[in-house]
Formats: sequence, C-alpha cells, structure tokens
Amino acid sequence: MSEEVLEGTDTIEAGYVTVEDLKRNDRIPPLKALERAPMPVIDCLEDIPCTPCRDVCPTKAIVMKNMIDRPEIDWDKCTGCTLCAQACPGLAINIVNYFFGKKSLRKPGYEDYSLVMIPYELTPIPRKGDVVDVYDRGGKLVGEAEVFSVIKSPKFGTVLVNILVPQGWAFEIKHVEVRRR
Amino acid sequence: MKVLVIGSGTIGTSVSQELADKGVDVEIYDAKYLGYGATSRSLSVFSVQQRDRRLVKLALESVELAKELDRRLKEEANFPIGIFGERCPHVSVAFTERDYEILRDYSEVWRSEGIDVKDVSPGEVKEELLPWVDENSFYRALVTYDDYKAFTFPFTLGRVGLMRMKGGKVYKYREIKDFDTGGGRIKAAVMEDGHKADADVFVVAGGAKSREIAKKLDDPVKPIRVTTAGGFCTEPYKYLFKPVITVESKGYRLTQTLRNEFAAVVYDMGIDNPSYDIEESLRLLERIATVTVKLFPSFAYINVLRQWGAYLDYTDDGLPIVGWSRKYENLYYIYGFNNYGFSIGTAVAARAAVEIADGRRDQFLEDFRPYRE
Amino acid sequence: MSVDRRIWEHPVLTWDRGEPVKFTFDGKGVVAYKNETIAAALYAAGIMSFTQSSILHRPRGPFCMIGKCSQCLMRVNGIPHVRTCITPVEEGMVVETENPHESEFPTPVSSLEVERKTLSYDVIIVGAGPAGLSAAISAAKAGAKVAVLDQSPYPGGQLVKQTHKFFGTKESHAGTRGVDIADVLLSEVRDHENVDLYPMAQAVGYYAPEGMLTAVRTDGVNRYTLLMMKGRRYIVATGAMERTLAFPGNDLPGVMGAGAAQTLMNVFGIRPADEVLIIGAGNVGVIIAYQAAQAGIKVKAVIDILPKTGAYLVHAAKIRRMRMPILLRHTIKAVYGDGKVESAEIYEVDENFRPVPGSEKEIRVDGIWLAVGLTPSVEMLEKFGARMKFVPELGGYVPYRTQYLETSAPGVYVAGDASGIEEASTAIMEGRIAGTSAASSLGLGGDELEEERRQAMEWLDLFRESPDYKRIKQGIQKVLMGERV
Amino acid sequence: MSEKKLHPAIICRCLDRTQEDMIGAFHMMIDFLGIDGADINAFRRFSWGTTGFCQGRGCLALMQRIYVNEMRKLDVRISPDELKYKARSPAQPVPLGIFAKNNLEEV
Repeated sequence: MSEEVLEGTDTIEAGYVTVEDLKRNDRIPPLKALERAPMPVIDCLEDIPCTPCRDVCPTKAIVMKNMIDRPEIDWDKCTGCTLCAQACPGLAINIVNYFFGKKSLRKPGYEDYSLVMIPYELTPIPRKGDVVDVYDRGGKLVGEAEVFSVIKSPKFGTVLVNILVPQGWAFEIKHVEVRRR
Repeated sequence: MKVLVIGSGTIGTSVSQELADKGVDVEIYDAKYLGYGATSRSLSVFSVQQRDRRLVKLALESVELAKELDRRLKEEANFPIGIFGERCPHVSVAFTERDYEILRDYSEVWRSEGIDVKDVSPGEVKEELLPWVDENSFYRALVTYDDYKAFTFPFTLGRVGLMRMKGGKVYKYREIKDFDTGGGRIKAAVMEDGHKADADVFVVAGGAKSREIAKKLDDPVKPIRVTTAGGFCTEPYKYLFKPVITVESKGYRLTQTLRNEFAAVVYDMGIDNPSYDIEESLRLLERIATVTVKLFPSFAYINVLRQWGAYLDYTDDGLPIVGWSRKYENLYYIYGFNNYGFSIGTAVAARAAVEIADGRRDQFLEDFRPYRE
Repeated sequence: MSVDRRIWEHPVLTWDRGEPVKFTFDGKGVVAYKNETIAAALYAAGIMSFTQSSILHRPRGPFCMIGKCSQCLMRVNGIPHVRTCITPVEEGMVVETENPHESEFPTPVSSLEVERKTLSYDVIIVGAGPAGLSAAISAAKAGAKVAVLDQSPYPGGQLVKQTHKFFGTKESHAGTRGVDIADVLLSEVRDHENVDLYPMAQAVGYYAPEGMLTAVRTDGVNRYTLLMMKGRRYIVATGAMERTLAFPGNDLPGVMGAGAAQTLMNVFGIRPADEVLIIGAGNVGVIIAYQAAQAGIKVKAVIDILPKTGAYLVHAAKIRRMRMPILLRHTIKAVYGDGKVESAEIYEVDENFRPVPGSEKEIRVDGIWLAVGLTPSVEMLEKFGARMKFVPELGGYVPYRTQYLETSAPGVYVAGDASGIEEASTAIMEGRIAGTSAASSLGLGGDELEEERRQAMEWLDLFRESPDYKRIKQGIQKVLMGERV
Repeated sequence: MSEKKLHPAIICRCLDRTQEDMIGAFHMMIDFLGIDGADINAFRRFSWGTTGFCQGRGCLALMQRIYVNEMRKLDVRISPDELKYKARSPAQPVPLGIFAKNNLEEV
C-alpha cells in the first residue's frame, strides 16, 4: 500500500516560527550591531519561566526583569560571546556572524558569507569540513553548506556547529544534517 | 405495606428481595455504596462447618435457596454468570493436638445434621486434596464435602436487581442520622440533609453498624462486640485449588475463588473496636501470610494484589440477633451474624421476611431473639 | 546474527551497562548486561511480545516499564507473575512466557529470603524524584534524620530520562540536563550522612492501626527486605502516572506510554522501535520526539487532537526544523498489525472533534507512543487519609494542602506532581517547602531554614505568574487550606 | 485502504475487557441497580475492571470516562469527585511470603 507523505501544520500553533515572526518581535539584530560583533538570534517568543541566557551573559545585554519575561536584547551591550547560545535550554539561539566573510575570513569568493553558529544535540555530529544540508525553521531545505568548525561547549555540553552560508541565509537557517564527509 | 431496610449487605439485600417477592414495597438505604462492609470483604463460601446445630441447618437451607436464586438470576434477570459455584471440600486444619480435640467437638455438631466428616492425616490431605501442602506443618485435619463457593457481588447486587424488577428502590450514600419516633413506633428515618423517609416497618440490617442504630434508639437489645477482621486477595493463578482451608485456632480461612485468585480472611476475635472505619492492618496481613506459608511453603511467592480490613458483629453466644423490637412495634432487627453471614444469611433472611410480611412467628428463630440473655 | 537494539552512539548519553550476563528465555540463550532488567534485555534482543492475555489470547508487551501495567509478567526461576520490567537480570536465570491466568502455582528453584527491618526516622519521603530528593536535602540540612524510598533501581524520577536542559533559574538547576540534575541532587543527598536512600523500595502501604509505613525492597528475584518504618513526618512525592487512550489495537506490542519509551531509550539505551507515531503534541510528546531522533529513531508524525500544540514553542520548533510533522486536529483511529504494531490509521477532526470524512491516512510504523497527559499518583496520600478533590487544572485527584504543603492528614506533606501536574523545577521548589516545613514542625532548623522556605515560596509565586501557570494557580486555590497551627 | 483486521479497543488489559464489554457491563449495572443504585464501585463489580493484576492503574481512568459518557447519555451529570475509588494496599503486588513470620505463635 502506498503511504501518504505527511506534512506538519504550518502555523505558529504547531511550533513553526518564521523569519517574519522574528522580525515582528525585534529578534533580527540591527546591521549596526552586526557590523560590530556576532549577534544572537533568539527564537524565544513565549513567556517561559526560564533565565539561563540572562544569567550567563557577562555584559548583562539580555534583559529580563522577571523569570517569566521574554529575553530583550540590548544590542549595544552584546559582545557576541556566544554563551547565551550555549546555555539556552531550548536550543533557541543561533549566533550570526553576519560580516564574517568580509571581515574575518577574507577568502576570495566568500565576501558575502556569514558564519552561523547552531547549537546541536543530534548524531551524527558534524565535523569540520563536512558538507551539510541546511534547513530553515520549518524544515525546508535551503541548500548545502560547509562546516567551518565544531566545538563542544565546555560548560554546557552542547555541540556548537559553525557553518559558512551566504548572507541571505543567515537568519533563515536553523538546522543542519551531515550530507557527506 | 412499605418496608425500609437499613443496610445493603448480604442480609439487607436478601431480606429486601424476599420481601419484594412477597409484594411488599421495599426501599434499601445504605450509608455507603451497595454491598459495602463485611459482605464485600467475605470469601463468599457457603460453609456448613458451623459451631451450632441450628446454624448448620440454616447453612444447608441457605445452599438450597441460593441454588434457586442462581436459577432465577440466569432465567429471569438474564444474568449469565449467576452466583453459584462448585461444591468443594472444606479442610479444617489443626496445628496441635489440642486444636484437634476442639475441632472434633465441632465435628460432632456437623455429623448430627447428617454431614459427612472425614478425619484425615496430613499425608492423606497431601495425597487426596492438597498436593502443595507441607505435611509436616500440621497435626491432623477434618474434612467435609458440602460447602459451596459463590460470587459475592452477583449475589448481593443480583438480589437488588431482582428486587428492583418487583418495584423495590435503593438509595446509596444515604446515612440515617436519626429517627422520628412516637407512640411506640418509628415514624421516619432522618438523613443528614434532613430528608425523612417514612415506612410501615423499619428493618435494621446494618451489620456491625447496627449497634450504633440500636444505641440511637435507646433500645436495650442484646449487646454485640464489633471486632476487626482482615483479608487479602492474590493475583489469579490456574484454578487448581478446590478446597476451602480453615484454621480455627488462628481465625483463618483461605481458598482459591471462582475468579482464580487466592483469597483469605482472618478474624481478630479479641478487640472491640469502636471505630467503623475500614482500615488495612499489617498485623492481620502478617497472620495470613504466616499461616499460608506455614501450610504451603511455595505460596510465599504468590503475589498479594490487595488487602482490606473489615468490622464484624459478634454475639457472646455465637447466634445472630433476629426479631421484632420490644420498644418500637414496627422495628425489626437482623444482624449479629458473627463471621458466617454469607453462609446462613440466605435462610435467615427468607424466614425473617415471612415474619415481617406475613406477621407469622417463625419458631426456628425463637432462639435468636434480640432480648435473650 | 542475533538482533541487538542497543544504542551505541548518542549525542548526550552514555550508559554503564555493566558486565555481560547470560540467561535463557523459553530455552534460548540471551546475552544481557548486568544493569538491565529482564524486560529491557528482551527488548534489546528484539523480543516485543512478552505474554498472552487471559481471554482473547492476545500477545502483549511492556507498556509502562515501571512495574504497574502487568503486561510484562513472566515466569522466572519457577516463580510465576514476575514483573520483568523492574526485575534485574541475573546470571543463569530461567525466563519463560506464560498466560498469567493459566499459570500454575510457584515451583521456585530457591526459597524466599526476607530480611525484616524496623526503623525510625524524623522524616520519611516516598519518591526520589526532583521533589523527594529536594525535600530530603532541605530536611537533612536542618538536621532531621531522613529516609527516601524509591521504587526504581535508578532514583531521580523522570529526571533520569531527560536529555534536554531544563528551563527555570539557577535556583532550580536551569540550563542543566535532567539526567545531570538527578546526579546533582543525588550526590547532594549522599553528602548528608543523616539521609538513608532506599532504591528499589516500593512503599506498600501506611497501616494506621500500627502507625507504620511499610515498604518492600527488592534485592533479587528471591531476596527481599521488609522495611517497617515509623516516621514523625511523611512527605509524599510519588509523582504522576501516564494517561492512556482507548482505540482499536491499543494493546498491541509496540504501543507504549511515553515514559516506557523514555525508560528504554534513555535509561537502558535501547531502541524501542525504528519508526514511531507519537500521540500527543504537548511538551512530553515533542520532547520524546526529539529524544527519539537522538536515539536514531524515525518519528513519522506527532499528532494531537487539539488545534494548538500544548508544548513550548522552542521544544516544538526543535522537531519541526527536523521535518517531523506535527499534525494538529488529528487523532488515532486504529493500530493494525499481526502480533505487533505494523501500521496506524489517523484522521483529522473538525472544530467539534468530529472526524473529517476522507481524511484517514495510514502510517507505517512499528511503535506508537502515548503522550496524552499525566495524572497525579495519590495512592499513598489516600492511605494516609488525606482528603482529596478532583481539580482538572492540576490533572486529577489531588490533596487539600496548606501553603506549606501539609495535607489534611496531620504531619503528612505532599510535593511535586503528586500535588498537581507541573514541572521538575516546581517539584524541586515544592520539595524544599515540604522538606523545610516538615523539619521546622519538628523544631529543627532556624532562621536559615525559614529563609530557604520563604525563597522557595517566592520563587514558585514568580514562576506561576507565567501565562501557562495561571490555570495551575487557580487550581491550587481550590484545594488550599488555612495554615495548620 | 485495504481491509485489515480491526483489533478491539482494550480497556482492561489484565482481564481482557474491551470497550464494548465495559459499555455492556455499564448497562447491565443500570438494569440491575437503576441509576440510583449505580456508582463507580458497582461498575467495577459488574465489569471486573480495576480488579486485575494492575488494580486499576491501567483502566480506572478509562472506566471513569466511560462511566461519565454513558451516564451523560442517560441525562445524568456525574461530578468527578463521585468517581473516586480508594486503591488498597499494597501499592504494587508483592510476594506474600515477605510478610510471613517464622513462628506461628507470633501471630
């Protein structure tokens, strides 16, 4: 018997968050901040009683008066240290180094590339140099990318996968899977 | 005629159904759910091993009446399981020579009513009846063959069904707090919420709780002792264990029920406990376990599924309290069934119903009157 | 080559399985590991059908994995009706299938060994989950002599099955994985010499006539310890029970509670299935979906009859981006299969929960996991005589309690999910409140204890300000009693 | 969809009571006891639910739902507090021998 291909419901009610949702909630870092340092993109849009991102931030850039408040980011204070992304229990924070290609990598052809750090807790764990499939928040394939580096957070145990992607994908992507080594 | 029966145990439901059969308008009130109390905690064995000739006779009579009830439930009420199980041997075990002598005295009572009693050695018990028994664990045993196993709930709830078919009514969780009396009569039973239920005749069939009712009515009936009992039931196993086992000296009885579980009860004859809360007790569980494992060592591994406590109504002469009140002309007592309410209740209730509905006095019940010494 | 369903590569967990152990199952040799239970080892060997049902003779397999559901009963060393899911394997064991109703009486190969112990404690805690362990730590800090009983061989409650980091604040160990929080709490408990932890000890009952809590500790298939314990105070932290659903085929081997799947996957490191359908898209449903992916299991879909997932967005988002479909307004129609789950049929419902004609879909799976909610486990509270009320906001029957979590039974406290379904972090705080209150009612501790309790109560108040907890707050109001003097 | 064997929906796993059996038992209870005499305890007795190996841990909640639904069909509203049923010790089945003492005289 043939089996139907199942597709999930595409609404926020079903855990489907889009870049538009993030924009509406001021979660896309301003260009000015991105020029200065890597910045967090926090997919946390609910009043969850949860504070590790605030507590771990060395510059108090994440503001949360009560534990149930949503994190608000003071873009001027953020240094892009990535600790919040390592600490977030919901794996909801990516760190986007938007101008990585232009400012740090300086490799011909990669001027318009960003480095996106994705917290990762699945197997197989990507390794440096792997080619990975890159997916957006709804699980739609965006394309493929190269793994620039992989580190394991010494304090939180979460693997942090850094991938090189075109700037246009920087805020779209949220998930990777190893395609080939 | 309208009769209000207090209590929906074996006795209350039996009397009610018998009355309904006679065309009487019956209502049952229970403080808890139907069949609560000692009834739902009994082993449901019709046992002829009673200590008194009169009780043996009533037990034999009960079996015959229950067979008829079983037939009616199947035919009239379309209740396929019925209530009646199989005839089974009843092994009374004596751990010591002294216990054995006491048992022999009882057995004379059984024999006098025509019951066949076999006096057997532990080896014969193992050979013929109970291959699981440790033959070194006891002294001797007496065996009778006229007991029957039954289902408790179809028995009481089935009676309610038959009674309702004749127009009877039941009220659960309606505790009677007081009575309206006057002119040597009870006019109405009063509930907690002030609701009054009137009737021409009131029947007290509340088991151990009847003591409170008699006290409330300030009626000097024969006193009863309320004592604790306990029981347990195990997981089901293949139905292989036919006999009922009694250890009189430990107030202990065990059998494999028609639902394939092992069930046992112990009676704690000593303490008069003023509380009617049904509490589980570790001590009674320990007694059941110790006696069971002593007789059947491999049963140490049989899993206990649930245990329960119960309160029983004992009289000092071991006979029940049955008959009209002297203080209130329309009040009838039927309780004090020690631990044998299930075995003889059917016959007593049938006779009591005749007294209540037809106004005839049953000579056989004369020995059980409420004001005897 | 024999089947091995053990997980050997996992992004978060590692397992100390212990030395290999051999036993026989229906005459065939099975290799297991010392730290596995019989049921876990059989599942690892690909055996899903454990027993035959009584009347319909249907094959059945483990459903709860915590000794409650009775679907894993087998005859072990001649002993019938052994709950294999909680019985550790032993070298040379003889394990046989049985129809429990046609099972003959025991013919044990060895006699029962029982040790009896009579013990007294200031505070006796039933349940070593987040609430029970926290209560133990708080009471012990105040100087109380404490006992903690837990039915499972691996104390920590549901924490030990959680691979994700927890919400909350640092006071509630936020940002730490559940399994690690369990370790933190357990090591803190072990640091206190005045706490005795009894794993594998099932509280049997509280006997009012004797004033005694009785527990049975399983030391082996024929070795037990009977613990008869008198406590000056009791804390019931027995957690919750999973709800279940009625649908055709709901008893086929492969259909199991979410907790059972988690136990197999995360406690024992065994894949319960290769492809699963998860019913219920609340937090438990989406979290086990993610855990399934971590264990290398394909999740075909997570379905929920409601129009909105009850899960936190961040948890649901984790599985959405992995292309796991969350199908809202969907429910299960039936499960099919010959002897085990082979496929499931689901359908869509309209606003009134009526089936949408023609919306049936068939999904090929070998596992169905039920994550349809939890109900407080209140049996022990009933035995203590605590007054109960049905409070839907709290998940079922729960005890009346003071703000210090004392129930209507004097000296008996409640904490964690047994007081109402919430989270591990609230369980930790409730544990602290119950632990400090029990100790302080015995005249133990001082200002520091009072301060700890005040902080925990304040924390809970702040936590429950969250919109998801407003309902719970309302529920608690329904069973809140005045302070006991 | 091809034809497949439709299994029963099992409410009580221990004693193999299907949803159909349970509803049948409910109506037998009503026939026997009437709405006035019916309650969750009587339902347990007519259906044998909650009396098997699991002592209701698997079936009680489903039985309560059936009870409420069937009563609603008879225009009777049931409050959940009426459905409470007190589980008995032991909380989990344990071997009888654990409670046995060595000496008969002690009991």
